[in-house]
Amino acid sequence: MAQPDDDIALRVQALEQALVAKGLVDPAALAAFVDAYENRIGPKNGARVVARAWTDPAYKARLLENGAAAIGELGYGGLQGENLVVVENTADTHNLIVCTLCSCYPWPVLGLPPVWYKSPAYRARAVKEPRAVLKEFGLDLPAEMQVRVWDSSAEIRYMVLPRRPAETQHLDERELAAMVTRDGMIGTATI
Amino acid sequence: MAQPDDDIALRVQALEQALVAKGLVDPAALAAFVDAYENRIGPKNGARVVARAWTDPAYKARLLENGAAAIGELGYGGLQGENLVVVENTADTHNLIVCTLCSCYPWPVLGLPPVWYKSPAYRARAVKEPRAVLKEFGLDLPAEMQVRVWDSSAEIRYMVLPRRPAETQHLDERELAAMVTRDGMIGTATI
Amino acid sequence: MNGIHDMGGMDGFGAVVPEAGEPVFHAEWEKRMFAIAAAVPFALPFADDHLRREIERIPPVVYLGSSYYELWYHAIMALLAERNAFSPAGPQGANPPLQADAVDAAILAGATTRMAAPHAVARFQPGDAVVTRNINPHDHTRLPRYARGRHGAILRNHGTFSFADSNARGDGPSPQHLYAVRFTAQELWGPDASRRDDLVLDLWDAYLEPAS
Amino acid sequence: MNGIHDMGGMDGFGAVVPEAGEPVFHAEWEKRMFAIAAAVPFALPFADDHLRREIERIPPVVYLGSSYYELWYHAIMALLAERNAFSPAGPQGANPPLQADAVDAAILAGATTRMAAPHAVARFQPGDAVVTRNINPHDHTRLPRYARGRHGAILRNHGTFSFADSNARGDGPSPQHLYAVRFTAQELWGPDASRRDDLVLDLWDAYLEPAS
Repeated sequence: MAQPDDDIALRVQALEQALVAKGLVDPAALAAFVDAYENRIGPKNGARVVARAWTDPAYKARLLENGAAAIGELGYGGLQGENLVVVENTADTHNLIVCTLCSCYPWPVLGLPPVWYKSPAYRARAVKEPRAVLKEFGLDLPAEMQVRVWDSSAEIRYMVLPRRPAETQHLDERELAAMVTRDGMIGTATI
Repeated sequence: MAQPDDDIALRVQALEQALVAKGLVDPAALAAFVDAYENRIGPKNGARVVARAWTDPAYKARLLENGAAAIGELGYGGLQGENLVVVENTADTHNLIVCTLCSCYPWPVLGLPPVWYKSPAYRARAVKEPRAVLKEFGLDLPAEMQVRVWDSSAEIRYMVLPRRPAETQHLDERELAAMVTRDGMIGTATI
Repeated sequence: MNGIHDMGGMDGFGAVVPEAGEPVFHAEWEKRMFAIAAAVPFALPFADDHLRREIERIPPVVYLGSSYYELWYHAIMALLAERNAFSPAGPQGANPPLQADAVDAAILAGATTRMAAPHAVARFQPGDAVVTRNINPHDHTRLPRYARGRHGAILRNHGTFSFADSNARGDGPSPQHLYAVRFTAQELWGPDASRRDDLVLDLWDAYLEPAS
Repeated sequence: MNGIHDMGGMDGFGAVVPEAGEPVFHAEWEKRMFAIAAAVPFALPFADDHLRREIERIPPVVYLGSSYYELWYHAIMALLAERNAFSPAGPQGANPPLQADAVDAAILAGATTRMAAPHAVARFQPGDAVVTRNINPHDHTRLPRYARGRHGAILRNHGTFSFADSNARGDGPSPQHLYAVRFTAQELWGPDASRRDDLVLDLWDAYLEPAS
């Protein structure tokens, strides 16, 4: 397994050098992109959005009305989230996000997607047998709950607004945000 | 490229030895199967069937009515041809055989299929863009001719009866058979 | 199952490239693998439906990276494992191996899947308009994805045959009528396809519904 | 195109397996490849539609055997070749490279594909019954195979967006209305699917016809 990895590493290095030589990229800008997505843009952003929506009904209404604008209020937005739609889990409906044709994902709120989200297994199966996939994530939904899958294969990026857990009245927004997982905002977990 | 080949060669050898040890196959029987399909059962059989149909109208009628029975008259039949249907090319219609789900093929008359017939490219494309595939075989059919594709994915095996070329009245059945190609009986050639 | 084997209508595989010389076999192991697949069912009966089921279970990246006889190797191994062929107690209920002098007769006898089915009703007659069902079973089926939920017409009734879907999943042959069904190229591939061309696919009764 | 990338509804890929620890990147080259793909379009403009078109052209066996950033490598190389980026005369019409201190602002600005389209007519309203067209283009499309020729209902009009099919094949953005369209699970996957579940797919106006 080491061989192909080494090979692609060399080829990417050569590509970067050629692009720099041609004046098409600045190595420092590459480092800035990596830093942004490795250290700042990730599911913590989405968790803050969710906690705000749980604690501020007016914000929640704005979030469901125009997701992109509402995450902008918290300073998030841009690449792969320009047209964000937030879909709400309810007592009756559980939402699940996938992109079958590639791996579209709401970067500003969730960061870069995990490997499994990009895997053929998830892309192939989430649309046809979402309940079987959810079971593998430990989520066995009752038959009377509707599962709605969002195949975000075009220009909209989706994020799930999970249901606020019971008995969390005593928690503040920051404590609530700490409860929210990335999988909860994809739909492969309830929170 | 040698490595995987050597590997499968070893594994097949081991499999054969295990099967012999368990009394499930006789090595001499394996050799007999190979001999039959390498040396006797091949497109020459189909060519004889075609030439007979071209020269004997009553045989042709029987061939189109019940392909399996008619090839049996010439001593052919059995495995992968138990239910053979022969389809006739006409001035209006050109036929093409494929099996998209695996590589079903009329063994008694054509022998074992060539590699390209089993390839993803042929299986994927013959049903959707038969004319483009035929062009790659050098066959550019006029737009006014109908192309009918037979996807033989179930229990029937198909063979094409090509059109007898013009100006072959002087040829006898054996000479005609020598003109018939395997591709003509698949439909990727006219004869 | 909607596996990689169900590739009718896919793009991306490039040109169809005939090979030079086209030998029947390319190596000694291909000969032996072919013959093993031909001979084993005489000792340990299995149907093509079972071989295909196992071929279809091969992971897509292995499937696409393998030659045809390599796929047969994987499938035969799976079938042999299923029958415990290599366990110390050996396989149960095996017949004696086919002998060399019986091979030609065995080839000529074949192994038809045509079966009498006195209770099977032919729901369709030649000329009838039909629509294929949109089924997506996890198990083996011979209704390809490109022909699901599509309108066609019965061209011919081939008679009654063992039903691959049932047989492959171990529920017995359950024979039923098999029809040649004609579809226009435009019905299958849309308005950019030729208006003149068509396609014929053999489909079992259970795959079809009457079209209004 | 009906490439291997269009895998919605396929079987055979096994279980969904989350990896331990889930690092954002797994190697230095993944970081650089991601950043190259993010940075290059500021110098040599291309749209995601073009990147996707090139990813989809990767042969299936390579596609399935590659990690996601390897696919990006192949696609970026193809786009750079198309623009003659590495020819002696260099690429034509390139902008200066994005500077490090402009990266955060560039990320936040994004690159929306939403476009005004004063002449685009919304043929459908929320609640309208529609049927997807059965198109099978050789080029890039965002209408997956599993949703062709299927009946659904308009859930929402997202507004007008650059049309991926047109943009990817170099015919310009041709913006048109994009709708969220709801399909029942049974419509997509047949009677064995849940009667309760459904799926929403974003589809451009050109993919849809009114359903009677």
